[in-house]
Amino acid sequence: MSGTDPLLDVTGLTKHFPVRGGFPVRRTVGAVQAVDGLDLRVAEGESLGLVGESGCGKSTTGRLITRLLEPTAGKITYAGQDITHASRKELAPVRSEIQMIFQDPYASLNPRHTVGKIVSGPMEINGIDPKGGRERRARELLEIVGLNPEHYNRFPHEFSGGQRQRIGVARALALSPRLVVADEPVSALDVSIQAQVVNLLQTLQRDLGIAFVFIAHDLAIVRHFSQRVAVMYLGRIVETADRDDLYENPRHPYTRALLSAVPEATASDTPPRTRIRLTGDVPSPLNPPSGCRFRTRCWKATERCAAEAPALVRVEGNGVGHLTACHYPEAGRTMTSQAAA
Amino acid sequence: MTSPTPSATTAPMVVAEDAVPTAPKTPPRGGDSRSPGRLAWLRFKRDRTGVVSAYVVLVFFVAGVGAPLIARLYGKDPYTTYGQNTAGLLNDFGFPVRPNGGISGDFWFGVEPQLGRDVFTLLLYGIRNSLLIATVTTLLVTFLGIVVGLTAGYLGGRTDYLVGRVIDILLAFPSTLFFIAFWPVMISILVSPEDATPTWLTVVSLISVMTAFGWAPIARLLRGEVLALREREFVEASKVTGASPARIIFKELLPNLWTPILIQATLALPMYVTTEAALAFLGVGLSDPTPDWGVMIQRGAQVYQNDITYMLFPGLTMVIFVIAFNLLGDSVRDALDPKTRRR
Amino acid sequence: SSGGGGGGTGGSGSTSTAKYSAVSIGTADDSKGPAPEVTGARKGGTIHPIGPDDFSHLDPQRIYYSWNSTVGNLYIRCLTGYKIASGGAMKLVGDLATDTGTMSDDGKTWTFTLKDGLKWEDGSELTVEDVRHGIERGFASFTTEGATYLQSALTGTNDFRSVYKGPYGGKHLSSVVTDTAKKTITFHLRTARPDLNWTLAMHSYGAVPVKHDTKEKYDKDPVSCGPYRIKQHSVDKSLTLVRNTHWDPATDPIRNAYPDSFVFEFGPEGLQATDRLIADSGGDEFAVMAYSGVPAERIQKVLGTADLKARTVDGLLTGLYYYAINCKRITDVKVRQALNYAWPLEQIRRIYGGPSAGEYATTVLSPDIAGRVKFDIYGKLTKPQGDTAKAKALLKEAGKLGQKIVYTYPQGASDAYDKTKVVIAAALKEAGFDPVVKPVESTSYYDQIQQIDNQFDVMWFGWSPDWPTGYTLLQPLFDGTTIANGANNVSQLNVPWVNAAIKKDAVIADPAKANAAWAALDRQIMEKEAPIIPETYQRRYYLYGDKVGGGEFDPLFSAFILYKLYAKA
Amino acid sequence: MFRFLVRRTLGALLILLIISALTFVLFYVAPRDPARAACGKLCTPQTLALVRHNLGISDPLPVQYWHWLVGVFAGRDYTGLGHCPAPCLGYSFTNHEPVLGLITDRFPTTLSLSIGSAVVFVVFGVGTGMIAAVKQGRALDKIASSASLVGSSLQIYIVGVVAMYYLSDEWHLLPRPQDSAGFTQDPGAWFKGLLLPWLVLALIFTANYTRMTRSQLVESLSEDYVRTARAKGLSRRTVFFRFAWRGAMGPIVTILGLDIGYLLGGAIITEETFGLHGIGALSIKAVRDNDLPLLLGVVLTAAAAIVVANIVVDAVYALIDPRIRLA
Amino acid sequence: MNTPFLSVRDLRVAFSTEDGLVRAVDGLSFDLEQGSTLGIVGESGSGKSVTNLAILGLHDREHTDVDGEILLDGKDLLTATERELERLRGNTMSMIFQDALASLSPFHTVGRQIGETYRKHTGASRHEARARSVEMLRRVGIPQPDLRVDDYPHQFSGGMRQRAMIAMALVCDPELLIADEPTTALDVTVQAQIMDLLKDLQQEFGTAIVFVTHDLGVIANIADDVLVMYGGRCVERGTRNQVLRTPQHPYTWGLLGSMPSLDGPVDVPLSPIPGLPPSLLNPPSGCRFHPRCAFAEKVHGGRCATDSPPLEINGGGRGTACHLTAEQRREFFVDYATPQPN
Ligand SMILES: Nc1ncnc2c1ncn2[C@@H]1O[C@H](COP(=O)(O)OP(=O)(O)OP(=O)(O)O)[C@@H](O)[C@H]1O
Ligand SMILES: Nc1ncnc2c1ncn2[C@@H]1O[C@H](COP(=O)(O)OP(=O)(O)OP(=O)(O)O)[C@@H](O)[C@H]1O
Ligand SMILES: [Mg+2]
Ligand SMILES: [Mg+2]
Repeated sequence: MSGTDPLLDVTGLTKHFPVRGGFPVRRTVGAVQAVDGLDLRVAEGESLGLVGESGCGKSTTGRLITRLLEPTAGKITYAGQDITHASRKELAPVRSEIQMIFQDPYASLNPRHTVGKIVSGPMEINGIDPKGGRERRARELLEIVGLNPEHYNRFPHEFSGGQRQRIGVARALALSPRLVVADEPVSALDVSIQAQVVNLLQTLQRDLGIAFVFIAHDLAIVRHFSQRVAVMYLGRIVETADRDDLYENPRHPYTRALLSAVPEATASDTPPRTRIRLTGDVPSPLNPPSGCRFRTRCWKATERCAAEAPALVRVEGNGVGHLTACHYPEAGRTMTSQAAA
Repeated sequence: MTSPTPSATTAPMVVAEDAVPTAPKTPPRGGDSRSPGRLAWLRFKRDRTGVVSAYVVLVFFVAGVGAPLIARLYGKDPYTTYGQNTAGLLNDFGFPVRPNGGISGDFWFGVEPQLGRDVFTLLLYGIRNSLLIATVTTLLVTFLGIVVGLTAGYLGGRTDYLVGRVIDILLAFPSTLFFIAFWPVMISILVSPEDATPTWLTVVSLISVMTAFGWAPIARLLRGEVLALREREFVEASKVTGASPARIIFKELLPNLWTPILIQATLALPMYVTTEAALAFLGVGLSDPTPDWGVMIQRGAQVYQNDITYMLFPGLTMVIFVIAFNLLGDSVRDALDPKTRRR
Repeated sequence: SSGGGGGGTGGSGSTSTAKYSAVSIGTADDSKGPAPEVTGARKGGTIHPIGPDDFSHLDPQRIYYSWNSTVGNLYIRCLTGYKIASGGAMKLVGDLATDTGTMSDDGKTWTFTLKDGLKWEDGSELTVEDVRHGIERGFASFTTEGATYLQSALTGTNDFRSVYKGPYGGKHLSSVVTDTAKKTITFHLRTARPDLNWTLAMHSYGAVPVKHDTKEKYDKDPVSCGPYRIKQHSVDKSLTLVRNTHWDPATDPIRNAYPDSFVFEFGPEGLQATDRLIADSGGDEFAVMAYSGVPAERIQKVLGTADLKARTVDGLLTGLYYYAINCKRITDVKVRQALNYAWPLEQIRRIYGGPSAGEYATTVLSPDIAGRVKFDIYGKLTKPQGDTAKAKALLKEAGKLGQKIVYTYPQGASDAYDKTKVVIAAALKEAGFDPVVKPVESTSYYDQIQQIDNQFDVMWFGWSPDWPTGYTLLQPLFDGTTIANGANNVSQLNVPWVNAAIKKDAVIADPAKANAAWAALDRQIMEKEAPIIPETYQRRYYLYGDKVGGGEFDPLFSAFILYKLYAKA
Repeated sequence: MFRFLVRRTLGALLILLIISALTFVLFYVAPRDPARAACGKLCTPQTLALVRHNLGISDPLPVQYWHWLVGVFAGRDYTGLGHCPAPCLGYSFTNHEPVLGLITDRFPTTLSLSIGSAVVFVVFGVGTGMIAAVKQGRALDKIASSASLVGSSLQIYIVGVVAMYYLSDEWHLLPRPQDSAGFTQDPGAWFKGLLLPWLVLALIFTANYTRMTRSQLVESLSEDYVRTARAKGLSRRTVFFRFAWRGAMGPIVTILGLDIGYLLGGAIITEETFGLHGIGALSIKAVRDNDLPLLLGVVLTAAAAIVVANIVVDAVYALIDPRIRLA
Repeated sequence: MNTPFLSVRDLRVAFSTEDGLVRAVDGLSFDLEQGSTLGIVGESGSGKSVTNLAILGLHDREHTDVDGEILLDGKDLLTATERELERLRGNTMSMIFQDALASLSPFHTVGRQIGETYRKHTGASRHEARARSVEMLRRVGIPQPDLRVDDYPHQFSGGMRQRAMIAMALVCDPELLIADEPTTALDVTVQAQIMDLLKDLQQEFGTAIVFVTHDLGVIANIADDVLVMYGGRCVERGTRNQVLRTPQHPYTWGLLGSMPSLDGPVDVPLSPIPGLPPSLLNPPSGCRFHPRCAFAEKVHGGRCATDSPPLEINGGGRGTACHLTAEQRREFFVDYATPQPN
């Protein structure tokens, strides 16, 4: 993605949640290092998938980008404009361009508002008066996301999960965003419904040229949706690459382990994948391991890993734009190619 | 209050609002849209106890509001000391001459001992005044509680801390004691010594003091609710579209708090009726000649050995009112919050 | 010398129990012990008086109110005291003194001689030094609650503490002289006080042992020279008195001492105490109501039930309940008279409980005052419901129709006043006044109405005399020279002729003449100035338990005469 | 736990400090003069000034408050009455007893009243609540629920008075309330004397507990972990008490703690009704007598009871629910 | 062959609610042999959990109608008394729930919750029970079990909680283990760990497992036989290979088609099942899937909307409930399996 200016450029993004304690006077005694020195770029119209285990900081990243949270350090540049510490007022013009879709289709819609109010609310807040009025536009949006425009006056509880997620999408679209951060938009949905929503988002991305930061923990869905993928582990990005590059040539041990753990609905006579079983749990972000954060669960870890945090760089054997943060990257054979072989 | 009336803190804990009833698997039927409020209303209408209680409560409010009219039709007023003016109603000791507290065609509920006023109109006006005080206090308390609780809960940080401490202090302050110690003083400061204390001022000051102590529990409860609610994604969704804090508080959060608010209000109103009565027992609040439910009950508790009728009417009506209102509150809660439904 | 007899029967006469005590001064013989036996009395047992409040003070010099004096009677003795006959006739006799004293110098010098055999509870002898010590303590900085008549008379000033600071500086008061035999004590007064022997019966002038004076702390544990001593005191809960074995009945013409002990219980309000005594069980058979009587709510029940009624004693409270008219604000006598006419005594009394609650008052002097003469200038006995027509006419005559009247009463003290205000306001309105009812919270009531620039026109008030002569009512209430913030001349009547008459009458040495003079002044004041609206001479009923005997109403302190009670077997 | 206690205690002290200051100021805003009562019937301005001085109320307000505060922490000397050791709440204006002594003297009654009635209303309230929850929707549930409602709508000054009249005076079923016998001196008399107040007070509180217990139990009975417990083959009884009740307990204990806190602050109406000598009666006396030191004392007692109850509730909650961390 | 270990015959579960009767399970039958695993898949609300609860008899008896037969080792559980069930639960048959945090009591230590079951069924002493808890925790792979045994559930991570649940379920060496979506909420890495664990344990003890999930990938990994549920009914069943490789029911096709995979083409959209899951209050007539079925018109005479297709059993427990003919199925499946650009 070099050459063109990215739509979103995040460098060194850090979020530490202070932990208060102490005695007898309370003070900050530590910090949950939810996100720690994160670099990301999203080009116009591109979809970046962000995957990682629970608690690795994906949502926090999403909230930082949409400025729901104040970054502790780092820089967020949107369309050339530094929005790292922009106030609500300063943010106003950008607000409409960066939108968000949430994980929980139940919690993300105000149960006391009608669908129409939910969808037209953003326009009202931003003083947008589309031709034909807000209601017409809202009905249009409902249609775009595959809902009956007559549902305008209904309440969210009258809809199923998938339909609700569509309402959430319609709301995000109401401001004609250029960038949408989707925080696990389908994890709460049934498989059959999941596919409906993924398809919808994909269509939107293509037709409207919206750039996506697509957060998920399901590697298969990310593969399906994103052109580029970043793998997060404990607040840091351990590997990022173009989709095919990443899935076929994962270099970071963690990426590999993650991929190998995905159960696949193939019947038993296909050759089993090389399984890598990670042991133990993700360490606490309150007190992350020194050096490489993955080293406690890594089968290749050495003393160097404890001493020195590996930089996210293009290691030998990586394609263009494929960056890996590992001292001992895996050899570039993939499991999928192995499986296919 | 240290009075054994159910205080706000002893009110049953309100379960955090679950405004997301299980999604009906049916696709919405065409035509009418069922808002959460409408659904609650439909549920409420099906609850027979609730409906009956609602009617009983309504009767009380109608009686209160229509007291002057009813009194006019009935042909008496609650101020004239009939027993004092007309011979043969009160005996030498100031008690009604006729049996059953002097009940007669003229005096349906009998005659008040000593002053000899008409109990029926006295009770009507007493209910009117008590309900007025309780209702206004409830409204104010709820309003203040909402504003403070929501703001503190949403803004968090220093504001929240400060409000939290004020609430702590208010809750720790022995309010009954405060009432009896300082309420009369307040009155005497407010009124020029040459003028009669206007009844409205008594009422207003009574309401203000009850409000001053009353908002704290509600604010604390709502603050907690807001803390939980503001983590909900729809609040973030609203923020992402650039909504101002005020908009979030009042347009996004408030509509979701009507359930706990309503529940608190239905608990609060009968509580203020009884609180007002309890204060009357301690000699704080309205006094003769202004009719007051609580004062009547207190008086009834003193003369019951000679005139049990005089205790019965105000006492029974209050028991009925409180029960009906509590049942109504239960039904309202059930309707709004089907999860904790009593089957 | 003898005081005038009490007035005749007053009131509507509807109560058969109406009886007024006669007041007189006894002889030296009357002053000899022991006190006459109560018929049927038996020694032993315990009496349980029940009252709402604890005694505020036990230190004699800090006792003023009758409530405290009811118990003070049991352990405090003064130079003089009242010997009360069955039926209520009172005689002033020598208590510590052999007689009621010798006056000389036209009332400026008084001499008393102590009896023999007087002892403190530890067996030490009670001397005239102890009597003087009690009087000197009245000057101390902490005895602010007590009476001040003697102090003023001795120093000639109301600010007596600037003259003498009490006995603790090691100096004695030069105007009180004791002899070397420690038997006689002589008072040299600056102003003549022909009734000093009455004054000295006040517990404020009780004896205190020089050796055992603990100053402020004496209030907690006073030393007894009476028939009982304090054994245990749990503030606001209970007070136990037991026999003082060193008390010699032969020295005491006043007190009997039948029960072995008295155990006071504090807390129950009048209603509760009444209900307990009605129930008469669980130990309450030995109980008596101390000080707070049967409330209006139970009067009908008590008087209507024969065996309950048999267990009551009753009597009129000393003094007078009245409504003070602020003469500074209501300057027109006609208006004051109109108020007197209009006042609805009957309605008020019905709220108090009807005829049993007392008798309509028409005079300033109450029936138990020596020499009191009854009159009814404003026709209150014939028209107790108020003569609003006459009042209106007077008001019209004065051109004051629609006159605003700010009426005040203590709120929170008793429900009754909350009710009487209703009938008062109604009556005033009918008489052409514009009544404004302005209750004052009871804890600050006296503060507020005793301000000379207060804004009230009519104020509920009551006054009980400190001894039964006219002086103790008329002087504090109507002497214009006493007007000050906090003073008792709440009417703020300041009329030269009244002031002069009071001054003159106060020094009449002959009690009979003095009594007649006071009675005449009473009538004149009511007729010409109408500074107050007399309300009632209140009657109080007390219940006693089934096993209590000797119940008598104390005409002076308006409670049971504790020392005459006995416990039945 | 230790840290929690220390921190909360400090917080509590601060609250009490503020409340005392507030009471002080409010008291002086009032146009009352506590000196009047001690000035006698024949009060002169000189005497009044003397009394003011004696009572220590002639100083400016902040100075008075300062003296009072110092007294609390360091003790204080009173002329004539001697030294009052810390914590000194001063001497009552009216009877010159040390306020602390008056309060500790009254406290046993209040404590007996509170704890005794708490025992009754917890036993009855929780018992009927449990029955109602188990018999959800059946007749027994309805009876328990509506009986509790009637209870909660009664007023203590009516029920108390009527109960006293009929139960004690007329029918002699229960002894008349009295509190002269301490628990330590004569447990029998203590019990008999307080039985009626306990029952009446409990009658009014029971309702709350019935309803709370019921609703909490209904809720916790539908918890997943209760289902798990049944899936493990545990008997219904075990499941009910060890799991469901355990889950329902927290909020009930919270309310109980706060109720006891309020009661310990003095049940004014109850004590008035039954003529008991607890903190409540003392409060009334303090107010009626304009007795500032005593008023401060009872206000602080009541506030402290509530504040301490809060701390205890939080601590107990943490014991019941291991998920709660105290800090 | 003798009778199967667990045999569910024509199970019907209906809830009476205010809105009417909810037929959550409607004529479900299946068998399970000792030592084998039955995977049940289906969308949310298809009746999976209700089936499981009915087997353990944990449904609310007052508002639930349960019909049919559930034979465990020949004994009918539906007619068993509560006493008998108590003896079986946690002992012969046990259950793992989806939401481990909510399903573990927050008030008791993990060790106690595990040991409790053991004590109840073996009468072991407190001490023995604790030792057993430690052992179980060790066996499910919790590090330092002797320390963690005294921890409360909230002190465990999600994966550890699920393991603790498993330890609890297995403490009495049950013969039947019902696992209701035990891994759905977990990360893939943890999910893999848990599934390995279950497989190991099954191998060791020969437990029969009913494994409920809506993830076909998980099914592929663990199940021997698969049962596909839709709207409270079984629409298809067979061995894992049969169902996953040659699915016969359009619904199964839909499930497979809507799952993205790690291989396969990427630039084509997924093929979701249109529409919404059926209402059980007002289920569609005939085949419950017909409103969402792309092939309903292909059936002669529109029978899909009127007749409920029976579960045709064609040998070896293989069965499908669909009106399509065998040829049609083969034909359409090929169509379906080749994704079409949208
Ligand atoms: N407001 C907060 N205060 C303190 N810690 C927080 C806060 N929000 C998140 N964290 C912590 O930051 C870390 C990252 O959280 P985040 O929600 O970003 O994870 P995630 O990758 O989105 O996980 P999941 O897949 O479970 O949604 C977690 O350890 C979380 O506990
Ligand atoms: N107690 C009940 N009362 C009424 N309806 C119920 C009850 N329990 C379950 N249901 C209904 O039965 C149907 C089947 O529920 P069940 O829990 O078995 O679904 P499931 O297949 O386990 O779904 P999921 O994958 O979401 O766990 C649902 O429609 C549910 O709403
Ligand atoms: Mg997240
Ligand atoms: Mg389920």
